[in-house]
Amino acid sequence: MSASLFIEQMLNGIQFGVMLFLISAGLTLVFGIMNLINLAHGALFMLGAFLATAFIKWTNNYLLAAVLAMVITAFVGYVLELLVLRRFYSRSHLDQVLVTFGLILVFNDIVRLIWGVVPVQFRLPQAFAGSINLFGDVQYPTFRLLILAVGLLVALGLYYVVVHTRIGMWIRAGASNRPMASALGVDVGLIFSLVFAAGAALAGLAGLMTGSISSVQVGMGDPVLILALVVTVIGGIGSIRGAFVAALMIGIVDTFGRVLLPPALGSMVIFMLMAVILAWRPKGLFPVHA
Amino acid sequence: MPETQPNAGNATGTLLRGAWPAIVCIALLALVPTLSAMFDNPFLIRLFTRVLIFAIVAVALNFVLGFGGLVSMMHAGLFGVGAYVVAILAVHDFDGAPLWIFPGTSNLAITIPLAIVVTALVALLSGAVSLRTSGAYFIMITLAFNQMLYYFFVALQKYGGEDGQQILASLSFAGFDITKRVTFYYVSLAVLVAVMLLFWRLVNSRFGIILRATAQNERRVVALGVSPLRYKLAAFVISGAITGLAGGLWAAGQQFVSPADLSWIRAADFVVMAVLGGMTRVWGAVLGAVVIVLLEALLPNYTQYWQMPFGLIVILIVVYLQGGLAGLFVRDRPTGAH
Amino acid sequence: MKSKSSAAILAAGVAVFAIATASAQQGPIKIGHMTTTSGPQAVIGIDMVDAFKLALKHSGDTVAGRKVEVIWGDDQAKPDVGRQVADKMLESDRVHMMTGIIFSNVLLASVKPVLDAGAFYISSNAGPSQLAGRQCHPNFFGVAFQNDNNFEGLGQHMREKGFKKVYFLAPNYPAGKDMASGYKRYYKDGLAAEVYTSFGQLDYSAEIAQVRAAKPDAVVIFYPGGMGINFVKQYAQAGMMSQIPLFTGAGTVDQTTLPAIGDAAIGMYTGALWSEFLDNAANKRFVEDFEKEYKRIPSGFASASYDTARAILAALNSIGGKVEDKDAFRKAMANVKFEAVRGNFKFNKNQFPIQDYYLVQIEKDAKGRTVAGFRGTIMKDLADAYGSDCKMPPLK
Amino acid sequence: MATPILEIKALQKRFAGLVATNDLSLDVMAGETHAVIGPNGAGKTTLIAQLQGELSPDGGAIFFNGKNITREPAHRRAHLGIARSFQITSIFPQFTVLANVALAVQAQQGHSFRFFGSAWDDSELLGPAREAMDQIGIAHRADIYAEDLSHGERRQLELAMALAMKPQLLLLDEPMAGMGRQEGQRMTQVLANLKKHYAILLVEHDMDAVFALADRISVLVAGRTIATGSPEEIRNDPAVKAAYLGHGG
Repeated sequence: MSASLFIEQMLNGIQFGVMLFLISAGLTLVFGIMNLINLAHGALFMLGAFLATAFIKWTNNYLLAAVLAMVITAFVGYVLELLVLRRFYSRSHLDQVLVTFGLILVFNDIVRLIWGVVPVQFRLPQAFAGSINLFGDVQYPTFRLLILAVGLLVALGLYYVVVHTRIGMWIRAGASNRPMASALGVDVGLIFSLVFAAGAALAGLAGLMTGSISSVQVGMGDPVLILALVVTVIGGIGSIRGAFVAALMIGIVDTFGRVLLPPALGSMVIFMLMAVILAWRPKGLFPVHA
Repeated sequence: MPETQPNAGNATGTLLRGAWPAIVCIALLALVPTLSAMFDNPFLIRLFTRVLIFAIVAVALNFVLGFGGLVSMMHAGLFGVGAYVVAILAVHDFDGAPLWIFPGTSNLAITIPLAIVVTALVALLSGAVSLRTSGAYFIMITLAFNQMLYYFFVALQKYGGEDGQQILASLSFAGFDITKRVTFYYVSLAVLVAVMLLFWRLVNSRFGIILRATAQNERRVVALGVSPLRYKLAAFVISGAITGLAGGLWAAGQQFVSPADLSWIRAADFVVMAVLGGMTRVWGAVLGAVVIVLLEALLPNYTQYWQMPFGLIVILIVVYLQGGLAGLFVRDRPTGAH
Repeated sequence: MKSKSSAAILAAGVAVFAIATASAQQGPIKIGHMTTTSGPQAVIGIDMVDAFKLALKHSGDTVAGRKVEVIWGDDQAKPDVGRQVADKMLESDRVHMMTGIIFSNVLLASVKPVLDAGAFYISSNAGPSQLAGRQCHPNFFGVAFQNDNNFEGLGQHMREKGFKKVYFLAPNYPAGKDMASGYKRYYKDGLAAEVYTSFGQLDYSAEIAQVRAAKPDAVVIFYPGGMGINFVKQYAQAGMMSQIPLFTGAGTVDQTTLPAIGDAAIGMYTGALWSEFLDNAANKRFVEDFEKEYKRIPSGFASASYDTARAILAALNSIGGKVEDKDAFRKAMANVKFEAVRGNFKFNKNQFPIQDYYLVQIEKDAKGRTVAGFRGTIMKDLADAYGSDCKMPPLK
Repeated sequence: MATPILEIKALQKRFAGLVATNDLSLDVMAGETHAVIGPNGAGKTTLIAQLQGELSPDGGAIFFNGKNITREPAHRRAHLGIARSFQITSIFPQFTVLANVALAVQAQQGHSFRFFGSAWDDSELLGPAREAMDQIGIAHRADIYAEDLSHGERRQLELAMALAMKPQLLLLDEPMAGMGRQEGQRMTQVLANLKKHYAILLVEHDMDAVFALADRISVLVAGRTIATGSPEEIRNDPAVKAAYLGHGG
């Protein structure tokens, strides 16, 4: 492998990793703060992508469509939390897995009822549709650079909000000791609803960013969900920092694994990595103390 | 079958007390071939054979899930290992080519025990690694092992890869042809009953008590002077071995195996069966298997959008029926981590 | 009371099948149509169902005065589900024949009980090499193609056009290897690279970077469904379309995926066994009526499904609808005469088709839709390579 | 009373910079009840956890019957004869009271790899279990599911389980916590009884109980003992008064 190809593949790995981080950020946020395993995260991801395509067609403005799609996905998440998931915070993880598994099936059929089974087109704005020359003869898709930038911004933003703001303090207080936080005058129920909505918005964002480079179709969230779970678990459930490191690690390992290993092994490499890491550190790379 | 506990006036848990739903269920299942002949619908037997084999897996899974608190997402993988052992040996028998130095065989009296042993070994190795973790991490690491097994069989191009492997050799059990539809049905039913009895005994044995106690309060078990890891691992291996047995039966019944048998969706289906059936009873999982297999077979006849009602049913049962379906029949206590 | 409710669950299951059984006497001709109508691959299955329905509608749902009843089934793209649905159709619905399966692995799992039961399987898509060769069977007809066919014409075309260094990518599963061997059979020279990726892959940036570094003359892909959408979009976004031409055989970039790929695919060359612009009367009627009925352009999958239904109906018509006479039906199928929407069509000795192979190019039509523009016939009378392995028992 | 059953030498434990156990030394003689008192956060539960084996110390040593057990895992220590009752009740909620205690008996016997034969009609288990329940006075609740017990009864069950392990040393972590006055008095009664048969390390906030039961008392402040002596000596120790009793403990 030549040096420039190596650099390009490294960039591909990092970009794929950042995309994985976008996909798993909402999942690990909800998991870490509310102790809720939300398999329906993949469904919200799909919803974000479909809404974005619809709004692009309607408004012809990519940015506006992206914002609208995120807002509506957040709202759907908010309603979902209020109607169903709220009562599952205190239930076992197993019950959470089952109920959100049921939600995946329902969401898939709802999206199919609305948009049909034919994959829909995601039109990119002209400025991002092509590629630019990075160095030598390496052309890099402009949109992937945008994904890279958005992913890094989300990572920094989440870090800032959770660690350095008053809202973040309330969130952490609510997560570690609900009654105590309530006693301090924090409306924990509202905080949790908002965090869930924020998680949904992140899922929607990931969906619309990923949808622009892949196919937007019913069930697109299912394979992505597994990847997101792998990232979350390797990073340490609930750790934003862990998710970021794990996502980059998987992105790079997967990219080079696909290129260098025989295909059967290449598809296993992520799962082998996960088994090895969990055997070595049973609570992930950055365990969060409950 | 009740999972008894010592009890003043009646320290001896009788066999039948509280077991009647299981007995009714088995009796009804035993009637299926008769009903099938009555309605002249041989498909009924096939459908319920599927119910029986999945029920064996669900009961075995529930031993670690309901009683051991271990949510395994790799039972589809273990099921597939058992199935492939039977299939691969049958293929070598048909082709006449030895597998390395071993001749192939279509004798289920050899291949099914072998399926059990190989699956138990896989369960032992993967369990030894997985049991280092707990909770959600355990769910995910077993899922990872399931995917590894899945891709392993996809990579086995010699045995059909993604296309799967047809069994063309005619299978027998030490000379007896048990693959005829009705015979095979009753064989499967007998295995299911035997497996239920086995787990009922296990659950109430000293070994089972430690396992159940560990699921409720592992820290206390350690303080009592017991290191739970060995017990969890043993339970995982036993559960895996029985799942391998079911896989072997599956291959014999279908005469076809493919990596799709190991898909993680199937693994989730098994968990759904165990939970919906009711985890605190050995026989609950049988109800779960009946309902899930029938729903999956019947709903698509009514609508293309059958996954929505299926999903809604799952959600409603989880929300409103915490003891699972078994809870409809006997008053029960919820289980789960505390 | 509680034992009653447990009994009720079982009884409900039993009752439904009892009703479904009904009588199987001299009633309608029953065709079991099982395909994938749920999950991500449903787009193909639904195209096939719609085309099949259209063909029946064109014949008024009857043949030779006898009613034709279709029992629809969903295999969910899972072999074991397919096996179960096939069993149900044979034993509960008592179908005379089955059709509709998309995927080779589902077909291989499901076809044995069909043939063992003495029923017919008329394939409208999957055509695994086993069934064309050593395991060919008098009751099995492949109307669509033998899998390798999809890339054979393309191989010949690219050899003629002088592409020397060809880079081939496909998912790592048997159909992917079938396509590669089909391509190589007529391209003759070896491939510069043959890369297999994992099934259902999302991101192809690493593979595309490898392609760019290898500097081939052309890239050939076989990526059905969502994988094709992912690859073609990412290939175009990387600015590769203008650098290294992208080719594919039949069944990758068509009307099941084009609406989602959009402009990214424009200019791409594709091998095909059918095109919406083929100039024959049957095809014009098919495309027009399909668009009228379903508000979209049919895909190649739909065309094969339509041809399958029409072949079945024509064969049945020629024997007066007497489907119970299996020897007669088999003979009628083997010699069936109907106007196929794909143009020339006849069965080979192994009961797989001999047909023409076309080249199409993705372009925009007058209404601004992306379509597969017809560019000409590459091969005449293409037959598959496995027929010589087939010892088909003679017709009675 | 000459030989110590438990000897703790210069024990150290830190949590992320916070010193929980600081050069702590202490012993419990055979047959003695040694109480450890101290304000919240003094490191009492951390000490118990290190003695039981749930936490491992960063430095120092623990000797049990003269044997260094500092690196022994928890389950092995239980077999040597150290039983712990937890500060926050730790029982098996879905088992009956009898089953909870029988489980402790089974654990003590150490024959748990028996796969067949119902454990529930095994007199080897039920006999000793009933005995332990009698000793604590909870035998009449044998068939109640543990999760249905009152708080006081759960604490009693904890004790019964500890006894069923046939221990030589009981580590009791606040056995009276959360109990009403009457329940507390009953528990003191029970403990006074146990005191005759076992060596006990007692952590407790209820000073009446401590002074009634303890042969010796150690006062723990910020992870180290500031005084050890008879109840009388402790009552009159000015340092203790200042550091602890003065705050109205």
